[in-house]
Amino acid sequence: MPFPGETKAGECETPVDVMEGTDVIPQYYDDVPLEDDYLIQVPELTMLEDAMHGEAEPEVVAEYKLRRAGRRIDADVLIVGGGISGMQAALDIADKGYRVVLLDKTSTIGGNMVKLDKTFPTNDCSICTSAPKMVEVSRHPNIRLMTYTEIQSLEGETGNFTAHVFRKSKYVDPEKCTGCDDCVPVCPVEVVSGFEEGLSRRKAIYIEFPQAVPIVYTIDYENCVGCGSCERVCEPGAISFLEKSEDIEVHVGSVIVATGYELFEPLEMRKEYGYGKYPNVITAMQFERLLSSFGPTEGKVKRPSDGQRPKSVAWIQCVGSRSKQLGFPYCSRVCCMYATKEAAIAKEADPDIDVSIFYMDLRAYGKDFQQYYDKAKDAGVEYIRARPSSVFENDDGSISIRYMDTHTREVKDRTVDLLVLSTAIIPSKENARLAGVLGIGVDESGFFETGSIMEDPIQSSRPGVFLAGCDQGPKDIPDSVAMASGAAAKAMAAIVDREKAEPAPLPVERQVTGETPRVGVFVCHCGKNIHGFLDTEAVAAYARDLPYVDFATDVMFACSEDTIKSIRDKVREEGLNRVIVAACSPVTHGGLFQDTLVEAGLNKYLFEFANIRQHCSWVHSGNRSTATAKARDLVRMAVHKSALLEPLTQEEVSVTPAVLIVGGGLAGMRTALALAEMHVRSYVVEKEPELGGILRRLHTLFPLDLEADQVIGPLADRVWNNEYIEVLTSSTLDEVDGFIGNFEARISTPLGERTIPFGTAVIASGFDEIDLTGRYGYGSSDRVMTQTELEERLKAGDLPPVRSVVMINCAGAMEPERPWCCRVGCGVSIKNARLLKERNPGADVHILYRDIRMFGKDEEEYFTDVIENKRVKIVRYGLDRAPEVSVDGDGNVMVRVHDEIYGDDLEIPADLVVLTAQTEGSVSVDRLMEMFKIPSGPGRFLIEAHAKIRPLDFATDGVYFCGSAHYPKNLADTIAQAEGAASRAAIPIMKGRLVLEGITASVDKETCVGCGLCVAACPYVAIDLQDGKAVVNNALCKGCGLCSATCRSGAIQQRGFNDNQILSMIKGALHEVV
Amino acid sequence: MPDASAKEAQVRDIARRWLASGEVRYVIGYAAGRGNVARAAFVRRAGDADRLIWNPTCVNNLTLFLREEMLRKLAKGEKPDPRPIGIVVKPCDSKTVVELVKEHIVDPARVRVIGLTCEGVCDPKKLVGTEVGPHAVTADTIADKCTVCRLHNPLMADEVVGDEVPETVEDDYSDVAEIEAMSPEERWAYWERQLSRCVRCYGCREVCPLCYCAECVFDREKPYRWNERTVQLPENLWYHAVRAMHLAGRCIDCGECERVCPMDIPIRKLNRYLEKKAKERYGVEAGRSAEDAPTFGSCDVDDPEEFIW
Amino acid sequence: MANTIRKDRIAQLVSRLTDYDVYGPVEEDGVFLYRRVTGPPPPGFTNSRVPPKSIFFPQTETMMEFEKDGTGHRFVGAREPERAARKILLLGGRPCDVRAATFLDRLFTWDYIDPYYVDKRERATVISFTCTGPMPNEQCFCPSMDGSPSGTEGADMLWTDLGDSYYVEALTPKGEAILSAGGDAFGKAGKKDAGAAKEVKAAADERITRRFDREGVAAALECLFDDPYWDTVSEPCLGCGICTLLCPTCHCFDINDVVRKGEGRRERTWDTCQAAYYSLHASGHNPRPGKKHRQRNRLYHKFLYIDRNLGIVGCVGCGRCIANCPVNIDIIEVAEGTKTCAEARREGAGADAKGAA
Amino acid sequence: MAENDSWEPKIIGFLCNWCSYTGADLAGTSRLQYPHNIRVIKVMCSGRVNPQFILKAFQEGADGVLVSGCHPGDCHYIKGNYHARRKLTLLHDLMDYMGIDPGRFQVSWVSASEGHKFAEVVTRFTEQVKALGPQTKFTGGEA
Ligand SMILES: Cc1cc2nc3c(=O)[nH]c(=O)nc-3n(C[C@H](O)[C@H](O)[C@H](O)COP(=O)(O)OP(=O)(O)OC[C@H]3O[C@@H](n4cnc5c(N)ncnc54)[C@H](O)[C@@H]3O)c2cc1C
Ligand SMILES: Cc1cc2nc3c(=O)[nH]c(=O)nc-3n(C[C@H](O)[C@H](O)[C@H](O)COP(=O)(O)OP(=O)(O)OC[C@H]3O[C@@H](n4cnc5c(N)ncnc54)[C@H](O)[C@@H]3O)c2cc1C
Ligand code: SF4
Ligand code: SF4
Ligand code: SF4
Ligand code: SF4
Ligand code: SF4
Ligand code: SF4
Repeated sequence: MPFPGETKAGECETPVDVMEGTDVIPQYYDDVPLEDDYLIQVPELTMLEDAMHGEAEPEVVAEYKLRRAGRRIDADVLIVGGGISGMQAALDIADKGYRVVLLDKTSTIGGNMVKLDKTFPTNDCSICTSAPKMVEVSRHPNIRLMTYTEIQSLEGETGNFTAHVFRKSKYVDPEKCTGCDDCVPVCPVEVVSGFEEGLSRRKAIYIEFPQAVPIVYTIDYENCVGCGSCERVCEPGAISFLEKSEDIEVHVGSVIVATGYELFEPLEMRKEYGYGKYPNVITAMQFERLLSSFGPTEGKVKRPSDGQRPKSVAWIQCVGSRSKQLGFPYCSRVCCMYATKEAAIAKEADPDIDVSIFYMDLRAYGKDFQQYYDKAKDAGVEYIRARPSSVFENDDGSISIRYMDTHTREVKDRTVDLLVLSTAIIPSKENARLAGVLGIGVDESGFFETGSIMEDPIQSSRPGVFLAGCDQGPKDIPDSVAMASGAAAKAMAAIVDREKAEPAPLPVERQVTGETPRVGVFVCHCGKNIHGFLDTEAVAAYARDLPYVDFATDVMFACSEDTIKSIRDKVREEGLNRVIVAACSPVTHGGLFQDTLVEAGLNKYLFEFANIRQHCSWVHSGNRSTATAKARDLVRMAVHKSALLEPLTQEEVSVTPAVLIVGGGLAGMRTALALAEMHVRSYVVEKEPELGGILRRLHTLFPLDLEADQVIGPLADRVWNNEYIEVLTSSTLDEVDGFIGNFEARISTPLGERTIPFGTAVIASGFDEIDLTGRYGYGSSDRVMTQTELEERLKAGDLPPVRSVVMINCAGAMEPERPWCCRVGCGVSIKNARLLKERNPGADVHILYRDIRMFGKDEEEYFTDVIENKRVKIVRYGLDRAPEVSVDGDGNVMVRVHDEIYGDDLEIPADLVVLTAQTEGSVSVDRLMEMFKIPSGPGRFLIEAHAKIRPLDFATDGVYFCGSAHYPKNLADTIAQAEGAASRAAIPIMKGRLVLEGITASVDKETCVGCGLCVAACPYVAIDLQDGKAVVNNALCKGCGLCSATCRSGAIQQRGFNDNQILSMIKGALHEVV
Repeated sequence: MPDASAKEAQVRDIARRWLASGEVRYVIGYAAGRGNVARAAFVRRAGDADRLIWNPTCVNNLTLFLREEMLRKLAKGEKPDPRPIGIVVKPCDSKTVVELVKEHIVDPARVRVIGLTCEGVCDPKKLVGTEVGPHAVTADTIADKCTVCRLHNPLMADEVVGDEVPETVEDDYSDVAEIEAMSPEERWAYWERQLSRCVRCYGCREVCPLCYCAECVFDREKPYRWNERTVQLPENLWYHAVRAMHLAGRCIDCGECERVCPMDIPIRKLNRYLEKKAKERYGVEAGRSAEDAPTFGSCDVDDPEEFIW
Repeated sequence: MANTIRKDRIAQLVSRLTDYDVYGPVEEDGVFLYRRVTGPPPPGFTNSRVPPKSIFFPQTETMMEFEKDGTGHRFVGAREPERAARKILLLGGRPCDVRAATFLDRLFTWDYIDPYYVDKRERATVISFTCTGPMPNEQCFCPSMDGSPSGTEGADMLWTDLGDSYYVEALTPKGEAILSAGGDAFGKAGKKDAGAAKEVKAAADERITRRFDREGVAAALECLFDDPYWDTVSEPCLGCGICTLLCPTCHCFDINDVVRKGEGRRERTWDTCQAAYYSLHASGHNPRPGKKHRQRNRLYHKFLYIDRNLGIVGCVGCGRCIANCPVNIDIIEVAEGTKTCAEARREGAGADAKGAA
Repeated sequence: MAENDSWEPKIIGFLCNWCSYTGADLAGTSRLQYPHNIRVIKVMCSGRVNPQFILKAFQEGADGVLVSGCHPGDCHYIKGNYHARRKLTLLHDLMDYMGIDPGRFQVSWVSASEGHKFAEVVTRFTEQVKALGPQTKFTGGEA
């Protein structure tokens, strides 16, 4: 029931935009202001009555009323799902200056990625790479984060959608909760933890994991008994049974759906694999939790049955996937690699452990995957090619696996202490409902349907609604992230003409240079969290006597609104020019206090944090006096440093509004078109006379059997005719100068030399087949050709009928010199085998292969179809016995191969041998590397800034890439990447100005001798030698300080962390004031 | 030694030729010194070329003066003179030139190198008390650095003087191994004694061709004094440890620092230890090629890290 | 009425000097240095690398102690460093170094009486040893600087090596005090001993080959201040400061406040005019910016300014700076060179004058 | 030494902002307990740690110095920890060679999720430094 005078959703005449209208500090945006009781549900009412014994009621209610605002939110894009995909899409849009509403149905963002321990193939720590993204999302002024929220309906159309979302109450006031965890021990209710995959239990009040964002505890009302224990111990009074769930109306122009995946519950295969029956059979995700250092076993692998360290572990692959019977005919795409990763990590942690993987085809198709797999084999991971038929439990809890040896055809048993099932990535069970709500389609497996997998992999079946990440099909993290950026680009089309979010105006900064330091110190009690374990008052009193300290006090909660205000006041009243807060941690609260300084008119770099909670009171809670002494030291160190702090300026540079795209293949063209949709101008530089890249040479394309010309022709026309795109064919780049925002290129075109200024660049230089001359009979007979050559012949229609065709896959691949997998070869060979078979029904077609790597959705199905229905013969060969091709004097071609599975030596006379050749990045990459200061790795494939979370960026700012220049790719992945790269490249341009890092390096010209050591050390190529002196480009410097640590004479210093500041902290740490 | 004097004549000829043609501004070479060590000569006129000498007293590394010229600030009103500087180097010294080129201090276009082949020179300290004169290089007189020198033919020379000498010994770092073999207490006792003696004249730094910082950290006053002027063990230890780190992977073992040290401190033993370690661990060698990456400006994914937890 | 002492009795003598801290030369890693000793100097001792001035004027010396916080923000209090009360005995000074001490005596009591130096000097008794064995060597030129290898200036005793024993001459009451403290450690010297000692001294004089005629150097310096001569002279100089730090008469120091572990000391440390920072002003201006200015200063100071101010010459002819200079700069050559150069300039000027006329 | 019983080592810890500092935070959030001796100095990257800082800390009287950064490959700045590893390994070598207790200097890789590892590293390192006793070699004096 609405309060009198209150309007209901939809009736609101003058919508109040809380993002602009209220006094809420942006980083605390998680939950929109509270609403009246019109949606209160019964359990809440009961709890409410229980909890409120009348006393505080009027004030509490009054307080909530004050903070109440409209229940309509106007934004630009709605993103459903806050996994890595949703977060990436949100950041990409928000960074362009548009407003995003991001919702997640759980109480935190992060999705499945945060559950993983490490990530293949770089073994990056998963939480370490996602946590900064999560924080970035929560602090972004243009992102409104709503956790514990689900979408109820979506009406309208592109440019004008209205969504109703339902935000469940957490019963904890996000602005008061300090994340201290005091409530958890007192909660009497324990439930199984979903986050921990059932491996441990949590309380009814909980956070999912320590790094959850927002760090706000949640009462799960289904399990809460309403005892009020937590409320009694919560010092800041954050528990509020009064807080209500609410329905919010969200108005946006586009929608991105990034709801991710679920995992196949192997209960269905209980009979075969014993999951749910035997305690020591677990899923791979459970194994990830066992490996995770913040998991239930703190990273030590233990068997569920008895907590013992397993001495042997086996993985069974494709549990649920590649199975028509279960309804998941596709390949889950990541399982081979995650099993490899899990086994290798287990082996690394305990060299005595036996690890084995039962697999069908090892799909190491991605960049560095094959090398990762090779390394795991070297490290002692055993790969057994077999599909186990059943498993059973022994008395000691160990598990025996029964399987047929593919070579000997014998039935064997292997007994292991722990069995891990690599379960399929499956669509969420609620996808059907969700699809209904969103008005989009699902495919036969239950994933969301795309416009066209080969032409528009990001578009859902409803205009204006786009897909990102695993909800469209299984993917690894970088592919999810790339697709998310792509979705961000697509979502821009409908909103690009809207006005951007205006950043709040800031007070004028007070000039403090030259003033004597006047330091203010605020020592936080954090309720009992600090004060309970050390004497905060004594610390504050001590601080008062330290040099340069003009003001010091202890406060109950430093982050509470009243303290923030008092900090602002003190800065003004006392003329403070440095502020120190001694409290929890700069990681969670540093930004808040820096913002406070800015609001008080001080440069944000004049703030210093003394970490006396996470680093002191909590870890020394057993000894009050040492904890107090340490806190004093920490404050003293902070004072020493702060006296030397200097205001830093974050320079701004303007950005030339154009993108240079190198390469006019599929990737380059799709990038240009995606940019054009965002109204961003681009130049496509193509060295060949025509656009289209390798596709121009191809005949048809798997898995949809489209004609390449049908794909590329219309695309090229659209590119040529687009007003935002200028195409320069037969043109080459001669020189590139400048840096992000302000590059300039000299380009030779058929019409003479052109100089083109641009703000960012996308490298889409593609790939080529390697030269196989002299190998596999290539070059010695015109009956031996590569797949591309075959395609050309097919396209030209001049291939004579054939009777026996042999395709040799992995020609030149997976060898020591070129260890990678060419990723598209399997698909190409299967497609062409089928084509030849169709044209020559009587012919024998053999594919000699090493692994069939038809990964992901659609491809596996395509493969099964060809093998089952087209009678193409496949022969598996081993690396040690590569097929041999011989040509006799009469030009007859014979292929000899050892069949690894059946053990036979085959001799196949062939009238056509097709080599699926290894691929390599374009030769032009060598020059591009120099010009753009970008790196490339083995095979001249470009190296991304971060293999997992920055898959389209270079470490060098302002330069991005996509397509097969990075690694061979199929069309869908190329397009997703191209659109993603467009999004990345558009960010600086749509921002218009770049605010540069304040913590950068600076060179003292007098002391620098120009030895160039810093130039060599800088990972961002931010330093140049000019006239024998180092010169730092602030636009490129990221403030890591490597240069400072490397320069012998200290001529180059890292601002904010200069030698003097660090040395004063060293002294401060070691010397008491006497 | 007839060979030496023949080489000496050749050096003079080349210098004379270069000076006469005006292709070099001046030639840095050796001249007879007092006692048993040659002196640096700065020959500006073809007519003075005969001041140059070459004999086993030419132990010093003249590249120091080359980098000094390269880093010299032009005097007020002085016009930059584009002509290169000529310099006489031994093979070991030529490594310095390489290292200085690598470190962008010497522009290869601004130097012309007369490189001598060499099988060793004398250690002046081993000659103290003997008659002054051209000494023979014998097992008793040879400079320590020459006994482990692996380079007998100059790198990067414009003109080579002397016939190619076959490269001999592999350096086994036995001097370093001697110390490594000691117990930690003995090692400390050894270095404590040696470093307590240092008077911090900074001769070792001043003579080092690779200590060319415009302001050395040990002279730094502002905004912070890294090391006190105090000449006592803590400061001396700090000086030597830091300097060793600054030379790590750069020192080309010309031995100048040890030669000039008035307190006979075995500085090479410090530098050579890190040289050995840098080679063992990272495969880096100073002065090998100007194209090599600097030891501390580069890194490798597979660098060893056995002591790290 | 001189005495003798058998070399094997010296340890006994030292043990009897219970209220003295005894310093003498010892060999450490091939270098002679002054350290606390209990016995006679080792055979074959040459000039120490660091002169014994370090006993009265240590390289680093605490002048005052104070309490401050770690960054020096707050001054809490100061106190005098504890001073030793014990007597000092220098057992084995070289005549040149000991003579140099008289130079420092003048210097440290000239316009201001330096309490740190004077205190130690007053507590000290100095025994000089006539140069024998490897000394004098090819670097020595003390006679040219008015000294002698058996010189007694500044010494309280002079001992001359006679093989198994020393010929002992007490020169001052302080020296006498040693004699009486030593008691029967000393023996009476006979005529033969006196004769032998005389021979040893004469032989030492003989061995000095290096000669330096400093006549005219001061005058030459007077007219060479801005001469390009200094460019040539200093061209190879490194500015390391070995020459000055090791010189027995050099006496410049630098005062610094050093705070470590919360305890502060005001220290003075030897400085060298050869270092660029020596004359660097806080403003950044350096009146002696180049090597040539600094080399020039060394010569002017030793042969002109000190002479002008105190009537003494700043060199005693120990030869350390010559022996230890890394680049072979030889103070005699440079000083002699000034004369030739001044001569040439005068002639040149004469010629010019003639030409003009 | 009787007073050694009450002696507590002073340890300086340089932690990189992105991994180890956050890992130390996690140790706190997880309420793990470790010895109090460490005083943390935050740096943006372990690669910022100049070997001179470590030697200086010893000279100023630290008994132990710990540097901790992201695991190899995880560096926020791509390869800062690789650079750190080179410099600090050679410094560790040098300390060993000079007989100056290399055990007083430790490097570790602690990720943001390794609160436990951080606590373990600090505990182990503190014990190691305690066993070595007060550091006097760099300070030239008594403890
Ligand atoms: C065992 C295992 C190991 C793996 N290891 C690796 C690896 O090493 N390297 C690698 O690259 N990849 C790995 N992966 C794959 C990786 O997990 C995925 O690529 C990645 O997590 C996909 O992210 P996403 O954002 O698309 O989906 P998710 O992570 O599933 O995120 C979806 C988000 O949407 C939210 N959501 C769902 N439904 C709704 C709704 N209706 N309303 C609101 N919010 C909703 C969810 O709560 C969640 O936060 C692994 C996968 C598994 C199963
Ligand atoms: C034989 C074969 C068959 C395939 N079949 C299929 C299939 O059936 N289905 C499927 O999904 N995928 C298939 N693929 C993969 C598909 O071709 C790629 O996904 C796609 O072509 C990649 O496009 P791209 O733009 O990244 O690279 P490219 O097509 O290689 O384009 C790169 C362009 O950049 C230009 N260029 C390079 N350097 C410069 C420079 N310095 N300056 C200017 N221009 C430059 C080149 O000339 C070229 O035009 C196949 C690949 C091969 C090799
Ligand atoms: S490392 Fe130092 S001295 Fe060398 S170029 Fe860089 S800033 Fe200049
Ligand atoms: S701080 Fe880092 S990014 Fe910046 S110039 Fe130095 S090394 Fe490069
Ligand atoms: S040359 Fe010798 S005495 Fe002088 S600073 Fe170097 S090591 Fe010390
Ligand atoms: S450190 Fe010594 S040996 Fe090495 S280059 Fe310098 S002077 Fe030569
Ligand atoms: S010691 Fe180090 S800082 Fe000093 S000059 Fe040598 S390299 Fe430069
Ligand atoms: S100037 Fe040279 S020779 Fe003269 S006293 Fe000093 S060190 Fe000895």
